[in-house]
Amino acid sequence: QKATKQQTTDTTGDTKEPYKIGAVVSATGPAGPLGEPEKKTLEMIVEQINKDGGVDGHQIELFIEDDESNPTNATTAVSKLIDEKGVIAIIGGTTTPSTLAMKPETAKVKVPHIAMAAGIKVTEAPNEWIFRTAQSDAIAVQKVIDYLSKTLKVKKFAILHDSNAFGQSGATELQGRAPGAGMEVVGVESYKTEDTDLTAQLTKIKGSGAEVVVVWGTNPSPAIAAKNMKQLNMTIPFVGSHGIANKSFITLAGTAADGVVFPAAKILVPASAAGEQKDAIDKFIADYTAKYAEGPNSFAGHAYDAIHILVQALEKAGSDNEALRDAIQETQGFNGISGIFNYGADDHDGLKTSDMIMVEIKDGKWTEKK
Amino acid sequence: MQFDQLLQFIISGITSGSIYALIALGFTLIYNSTQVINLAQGEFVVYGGLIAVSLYAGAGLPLFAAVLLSIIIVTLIGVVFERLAIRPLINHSIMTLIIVTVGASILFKNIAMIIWGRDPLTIPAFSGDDPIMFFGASIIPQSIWVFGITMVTVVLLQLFYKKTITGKAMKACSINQTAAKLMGINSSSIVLLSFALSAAFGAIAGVLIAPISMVSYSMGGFLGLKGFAGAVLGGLGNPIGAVVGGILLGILESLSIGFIASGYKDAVAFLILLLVLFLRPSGILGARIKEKV
Amino acid sequence: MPLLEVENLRKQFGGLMAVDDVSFRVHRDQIKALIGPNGAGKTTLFNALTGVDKPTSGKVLFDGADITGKRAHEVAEIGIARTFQNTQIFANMNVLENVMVGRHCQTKSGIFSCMLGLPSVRREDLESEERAYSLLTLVGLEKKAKSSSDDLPVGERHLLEIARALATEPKLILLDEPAAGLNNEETSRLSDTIYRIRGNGVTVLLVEHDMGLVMEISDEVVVLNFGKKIAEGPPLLIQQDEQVIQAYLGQEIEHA
Amino acid sequence: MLDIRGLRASYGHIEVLKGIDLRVDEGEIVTMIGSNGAGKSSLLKTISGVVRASSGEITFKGKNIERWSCAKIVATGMSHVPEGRQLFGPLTVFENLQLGAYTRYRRDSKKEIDEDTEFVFEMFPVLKERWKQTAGTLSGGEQQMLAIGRALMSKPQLLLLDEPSMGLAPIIIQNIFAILKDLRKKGLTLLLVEQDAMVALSIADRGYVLQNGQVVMADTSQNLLDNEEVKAIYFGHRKKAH
Amino acid sequence: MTSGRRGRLNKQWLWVGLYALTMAIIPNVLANNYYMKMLIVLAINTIIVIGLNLLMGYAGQVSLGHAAFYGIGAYSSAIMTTKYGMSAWLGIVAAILVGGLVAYLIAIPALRLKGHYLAMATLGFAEIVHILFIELREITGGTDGLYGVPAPSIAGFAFDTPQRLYVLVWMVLVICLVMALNIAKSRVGRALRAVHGSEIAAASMGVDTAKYKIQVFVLSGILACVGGSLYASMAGYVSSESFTLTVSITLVTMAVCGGMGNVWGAVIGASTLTIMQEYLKSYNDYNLVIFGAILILAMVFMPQGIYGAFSDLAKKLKHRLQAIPETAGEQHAAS
Ligand SMILES: Nc1ncnc2c1ncn2[C@@H]1O[C@H](COP(=O)(O)OP(=O)(O)OP(=O)(O)O)[C@@H](O)[C@H]1O
Ligand SMILES: Nc1ncnc2c1ncn2[C@@H]1O[C@H](COP(=O)(O)OP(=O)(O)OP(=O)(O)O)[C@@H](O)[C@H]1O
Ligand SMILES: [Mg+2]
Ligand SMILES: [Mg+2]
Repeated sequence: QKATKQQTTDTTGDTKEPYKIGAVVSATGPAGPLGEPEKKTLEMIVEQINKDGGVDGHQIELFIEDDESNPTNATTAVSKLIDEKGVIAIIGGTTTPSTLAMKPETAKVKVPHIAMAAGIKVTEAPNEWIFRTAQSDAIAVQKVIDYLSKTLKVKKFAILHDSNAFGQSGATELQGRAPGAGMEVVGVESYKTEDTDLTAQLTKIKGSGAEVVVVWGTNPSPAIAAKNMKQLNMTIPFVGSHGIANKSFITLAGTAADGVVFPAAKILVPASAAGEQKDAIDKFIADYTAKYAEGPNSFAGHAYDAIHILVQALEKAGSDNEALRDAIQETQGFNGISGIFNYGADDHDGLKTSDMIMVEIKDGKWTEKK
Repeated sequence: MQFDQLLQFIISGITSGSIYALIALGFTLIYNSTQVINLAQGEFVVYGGLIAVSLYAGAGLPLFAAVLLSIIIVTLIGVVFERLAIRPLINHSIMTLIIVTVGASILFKNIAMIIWGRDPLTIPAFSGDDPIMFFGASIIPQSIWVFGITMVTVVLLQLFYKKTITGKAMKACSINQTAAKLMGINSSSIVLLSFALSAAFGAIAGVLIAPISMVSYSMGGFLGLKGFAGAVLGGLGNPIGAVVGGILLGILESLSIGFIASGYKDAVAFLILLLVLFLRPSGILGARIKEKV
Repeated sequence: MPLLEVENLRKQFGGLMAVDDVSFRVHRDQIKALIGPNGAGKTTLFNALTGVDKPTSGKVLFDGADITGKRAHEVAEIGIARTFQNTQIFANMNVLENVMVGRHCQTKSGIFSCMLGLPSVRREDLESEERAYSLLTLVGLEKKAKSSSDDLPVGERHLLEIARALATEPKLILLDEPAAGLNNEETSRLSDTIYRIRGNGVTVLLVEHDMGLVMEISDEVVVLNFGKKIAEGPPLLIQQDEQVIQAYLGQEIEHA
Repeated sequence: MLDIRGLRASYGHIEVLKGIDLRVDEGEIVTMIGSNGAGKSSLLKTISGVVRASSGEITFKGKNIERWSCAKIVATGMSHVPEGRQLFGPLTVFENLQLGAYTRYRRDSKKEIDEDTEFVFEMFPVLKERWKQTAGTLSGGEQQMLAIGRALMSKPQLLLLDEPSMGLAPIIIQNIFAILKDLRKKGLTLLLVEQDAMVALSIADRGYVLQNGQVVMADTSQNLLDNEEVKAIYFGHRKKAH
Repeated sequence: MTSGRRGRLNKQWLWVGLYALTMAIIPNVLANNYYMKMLIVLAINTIIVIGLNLLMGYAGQVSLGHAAFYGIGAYSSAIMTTKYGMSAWLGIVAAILVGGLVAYLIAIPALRLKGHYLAMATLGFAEIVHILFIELREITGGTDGLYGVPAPSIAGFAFDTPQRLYVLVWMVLVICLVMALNIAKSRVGRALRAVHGSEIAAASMGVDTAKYKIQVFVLSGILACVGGSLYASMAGYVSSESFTLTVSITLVTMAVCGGMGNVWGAVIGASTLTIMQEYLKSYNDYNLVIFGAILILAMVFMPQGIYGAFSDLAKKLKHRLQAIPETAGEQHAAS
C-alpha cells in the first residue's frame, strides 16, 4: 500500500488521475492457498501495466484487502475499498461465500465487479454488475460428467466432497447432472477440510458399487483420499476436481497420484492451448515464475483474466461505472488463462466447456487426457 | 453391514482417534499443572510436523534425525513460551492464561504461514505405505506407529502421576500454588516441565501424523479442538481418560459416517459428547471433586 | 411445637455412616449447641439440614413442616440460615455486598424489573443496603463495609458470614464454629452477639469447639460421636458426663 | 536460629508489617499474640517466603533468607502450617503427606519417609483410617490435623504454626500441645501463633505481642502472663474453659 | 452513606450519556459507508460481549459457543425474511424467540457442568449448530448461505443504508448497555456474582442458582441473537463461515481483554479489539502475527483486562493523592 500511495504523489503533475481498483482475496485462512496466488498475480500484472505507461496514461492504483476467508470481512472490505479508497471497480473474492457477500454491496452502489469464485450462484440473476473469470462449477462438473459418461462409460459413481462451499456446490451439480447423462450417483460422502483420515467414507463408497469415485475438494484432503484408496485396495478410478490442479497434490499424494484425472484450465498443460491463448499462458508462466520463483496455478489465472478484462474495458470506456460495466459485458474473444472469454448480456461467465481440459497425472506429471 | 466393513470403520476410528488421544495427552499435562486449557496445543502439533518437513526435505536430514530434532525444537519453543507468557501470569485467573494461549495460537499459526506458506506439506511414512491386512480390514503402518506411541506415552504418563513425587507435585501446583510452595515445590520449574513435555507430546503427534494427514499451518485449531474434546470426554486430568476419550471420539466419528451421514459425523460425535457430559459431568473417567464447606 | 425436629437422620458416605440415626429437637428461642469430636458428623448434619447434601434417610421437620430433601435455596427461604466452617465468602464482592446477597430471600425484583431499573428495585436496594449495614454493625464489621472481602482474616470471615446469614431474616440460624479464629475478647463479644440474635427472636443451633463459649451461652447441648448422639442435656450435666469427657473434653477440663 | 530485623511487608499499598524485630533461639517455643489483623499470619508468611518482605532482614540458621524462594527455605529446614490449612483438596490424605515430604525424596530413603508417615498416623489415628479419602472431604478438624501432619513430614528444624488448634476438639488440642512439647525436647524449634493467648503463653518460653504490624511487647511467657495490660487486652473478660 | 451511593450512580449515568453521545457523534465525523459499517460491527460486537460478560464475568459461566447464538440470530432473521417474506422486524423477533428457546433448552443440562466442561459443552453445541447451518441446505442455503436479507423499516423509513441502520443499532446498543448496568448493580447482579463466588453459599442465602444461571445464559444468548439479526440486516447476507469457533473465541477474548465482571469492560474490550483487528489488516500477512503478539502482551501487562488495569491505576493515583496531604498533616503534627 505504501508503494501505491507514493505513486499517487509522484503522478500529481501533468499525468492523469490514477484509476483506483480494489480487490478482495482470501490471502489467509482456509482459502489462503487459492487467494495468495491471486494476490500475487494482481500485484504483478498491475506493476507491469503501470510500467508500460498505465491505461491510457492513467496509472492503476491497486488496493488489495484480505478477507481471511471470512465473508463478514469481505463485506466490510468492499465498503472500505469503495467508500474510503474510492475504487471504480472490484475484483474478488476468492471463495463463493465471500463473493456472495460482496455481490449485493457492489450492486447497491453500482460498481463493476469481477469475481474469481466458481460457485454457480455468483452470476445468477440479479447479476447486472457482476462477472467472473473462474470456470463456473457448472463447466467443471459438465467436463467431469462428459468424461465419466463418454470416455469411461460408467453407469454408477460415488461422490466424496469437502463440506465447504466448493465441495458442496460441486456435489450438488454432479448429482443434478448425472441422470441426464444416464448415470446414477450411488454414494455421496463428505468430509471436513481438516479431517485426518477418510478411510471411513471410502469404505462406505467401496461397498456402494460405484465404478468411479469423484473427489471434489482442495488440498490436502484429495491427496489423503488417494492414499486411503490405495490403503483400502480400491482400484476404481479417482476423478478429481479443478481444486487439485496444482503441484501440491502430486507432492502430497506421491505415487497415489498416478492415474488421477481431473478437469483444469489449459494453463496446466500449456500445450493444450493454441494461438494467442497459448502465448498469453506462456508469457504469464514465464513472468510469474521469474518474479515468484514458482509456477502459477489456475487460481493465479483467474486473477490474470480479471485484471486484464477490466483494463481492456477501462481502455475502451473509461471510468464511468455504467460505461465500464457495458464495456466488460462486451468483452469478446479475450484470450485469457482460463479460456477465451465471450461475455454477453445473459452470460457473465464467458467460458465454455471447451475452455477446460481433462488432465491425467502420469509419473508425477500433468498430461492432457483426450 | 459386513463384518470387515464394520471392522474397517472401527480401525479408521482408531486411526484418527489415536491422533486425538495423543493431542489430548498434551492438554492433560498442562491442565494437571495449571488447570489451564492450552489452546495453542494444536500449534505444537503443527510445528512438530512442519519443522520435521523442513529438516527432512529442506535440510536433507535422515527421517529419524529430522523427527527427533523437530521434537526437540518444539520442546524448546514450549519452554520459551512458558517463560515469556505463562510464568508472569501464573498467579492470575485461569481465564487470563487461556486468553494468552489464544494469543499464542494466533501468533504461532501466522508465523508458520509466513515461514512455510499456505500449502500442506508431508514427510514419508516411518515404515512404508504398504497396508497391513487384518481380518479383511486394512491398516497402514504409520497408524500402528501412532497407536503404539500413544499407548506407550499414556502408560508412562500414568506411572509418572501415580508413582513419582514429581508427578504428584505437578498436580499439587495446579490445585494450590501457595500450598505447593509451602511444601518446597519449585512450582516454576514444575510448570515449565509440564509445558516442555506437553510441547514435546504435541510435536510427537505432529511428526506422526505428517505422513498420514499432511500438515499445514492452519490445522492447529482443528486438531486442538479434537484433542480438547477427547480430553474432556475422558475426564480432564486423567491420562487414561484422555486416551479413552480421544479414541472414542475417533470411533464415534467413523461409525457415524458408516451408519448415519458423513456430513453429520462431527455433529453426532459432539452430540454424544454432550450426552456423556450431561450424564457424567466430569467426563468418563474424571473425578468428581467435592469440597467440604 | 419445637422449631426444628430431626428424626432418625442418617447420612452415609460410601462405607462411612457420618451421621447415624440422630434425633433431637430445637425449641424456639433456644440456643442449642452441637458438639462432638472431629469427624463426629456435625458439619455433615448441618449440610443435611440445609439442603447442601441430601440425607440418606430420616426426616427433618421445621415449624411442623417436612423439609427433608428440600434444596438449599428453598431451605433458606423457609427460614433457616447458616454459616460455614470452611468459610464461603463471595470473594468477588465487598463486605457490604456479601451481606446484601443475604437479603436475596427478602427481596423480590426479578430480572426484568432489575433490567428496567424500576423505582421499586431501587427502593428495595436502598433498604437492603441499610439493613445490611446495620447487620455489619451488629457483628462489628461496619468499618470494613467497603473493603474487599477477600482480604479479611479468618475470624472476621466468620463474623461476616453471621451477618450475611442474619440478612436472610431467618427463624433459625445454624452456626458452624463461629469462634474459630477469634481471640478471647472477640469470642466474648461473639457471645454477646449471639445473645442479641436470640433476643431478636432467632433460634440458634451452634457447632463449636470452644467449650467456654458453649457452656456459657447454650441452653442445651447435643453431643455426637462417630455420627451417633451420645448425650443431650443442659451444659452442666454434659460437662460431667463421663462418656463426653472420654470422647471429647479430655481431662484438663476438670482443672479449669 | 531465626533472627528478624526491621522487617516490613505490604499487600499492595497497605503496609501490614511495620518494622518487626523478633528472635527465636534453637529449641525454644516462641509465641506471638495479637488481635485480629495485627499481622501475625502475615509475619509467618513473610518468614516462610510466601509474602515478599519490602525491607528488613530475616536470618535463618545464619543465612539471609528474605530473598529466597519458598522452596529453598523449606529445603533448609523450615515448615509452615498456614492459616486456612491450604491442603490439596482433590488429592488423598496419603498424597498430601507425601507432598509434605517433597524436599526429602532426593535426600532420604523411602524407609525414613515411611516411618515419619507412620509417626503422623500415630499422632492422628483418624488420618490413618482415612488415608485414601480426598483431603477436601475431611471434616474441618481432620483437615487441620492433616495440615499439621503434612508440615511435620518435611522434618523441619523450625516449625511455624498458625493457629494449629483451630477447629480441633479440646481433647485433640491437649494432645497436640503435649506432642509439640515432646517434639521440642527432640530439638524442634517452634514459632506459634494462637488466638487463645493464655494457652499459647502457657506452653511457650517467650512471647511477643503484636499490634498493628509492630511488636509492642516482648518478654518471657511468665512475665506476659502476669502482665496486667496483656491480661486486660488478650485474656478477655471471660475465661476459656481449657 | 446512601447519598454516597446515589452519587456513584449518577456518575455512572453520566458515563452512559457520554458514551451514547460519542457513539452518536462519530458517524457525523467519519461519514462514509465503510466507517459506518465498522461502527455497526463494533456496536454489534459490544452488544454480544455485554451479554457474554454478564454470563462469564458476573455469573462465572464460560461459554465458547456464542457464535452459535450469533448465527442463530442471523439465520432466523434471514430465513424469516427471505423464505417466508416476513418483515425484518418480525425477523428480529423470531431471532429473539428462537435464540432464547435454544439457549433455554441447552442451558438446562449444560449449566450443571462446571469450568472447562461447560466450555466444552457450549463449544460442542456451537459446532453442532455450525454443522446444521451447513447441512440443512433447504433451510439455510448450505455453504452458499442466504442473501437478500432486507433492512428493517418503520412507516416507510427503511434502515437500508449503513448510516440509517447505525441509528437503529446505536439505539439497541444503548438500551442493552443501560439494561446490563441496571442488572449489574441490582439484586440479580449480586445473585449472579454470588453464584460465581460460591454456589453453595449462594444457594444457602436463598439464591436459586440454577434459575439464575439459566436466566443469564438465556439473556446472553438473546443478546447474541439480536446482534446476529442486526448483522444480517447490515450484510444482507448470511453464511455459516461467519459463525465459526474462531468467532466464539474472539468474543470471549474481547470479554476477557476488556475486563470481566464489569459492564464497561465489555464495552472497552469489544471496541478496542474490533478497531484493532480492522486497523491491523493493513499489515497483510503480518496482521495476525501482530494481533497475537499484542494479545499476549496485553494479558501479561493487564491481566485483569483493560478496565481492570485502568481502575487499578485510578486507585493508585487516588491513593497517592490522598497520601500527600496525609503525610503533610503528619509532618505538621510532628513539628
Ligand atoms: N464427601 C465425603 N466423603 C467421605 N467422607 C466424608 C465426606 N464428607 C465427610 N466425610 C467424613 O464424615 C465424617 C464427618 O465429617 P463432618 O465434617 O461432619 O465432621 P465434624 O463433626 O463437622 O468435624 P469437625 O469438628 O472436625 O468439623 C468425617 O470423618 C469425614 O471425613
Ligand atoms: N492478601 C491480602 N491483601 C490485602 N490485605 C491483606 C491480605 N491478607 C491480609 N491482609 C490484611 O493485613 C492485615 C494483617 O492480616 P493478618 O492475617 O496478618 O492478621 P493476623 O494477625 O494473622 O489476624 P488473625 O488473628 O485474624 O489471624 C489485616 O488487616 C488484613 O486485612
Ligand atoms: Mg465440622
Ligand atoms: Mg492470622
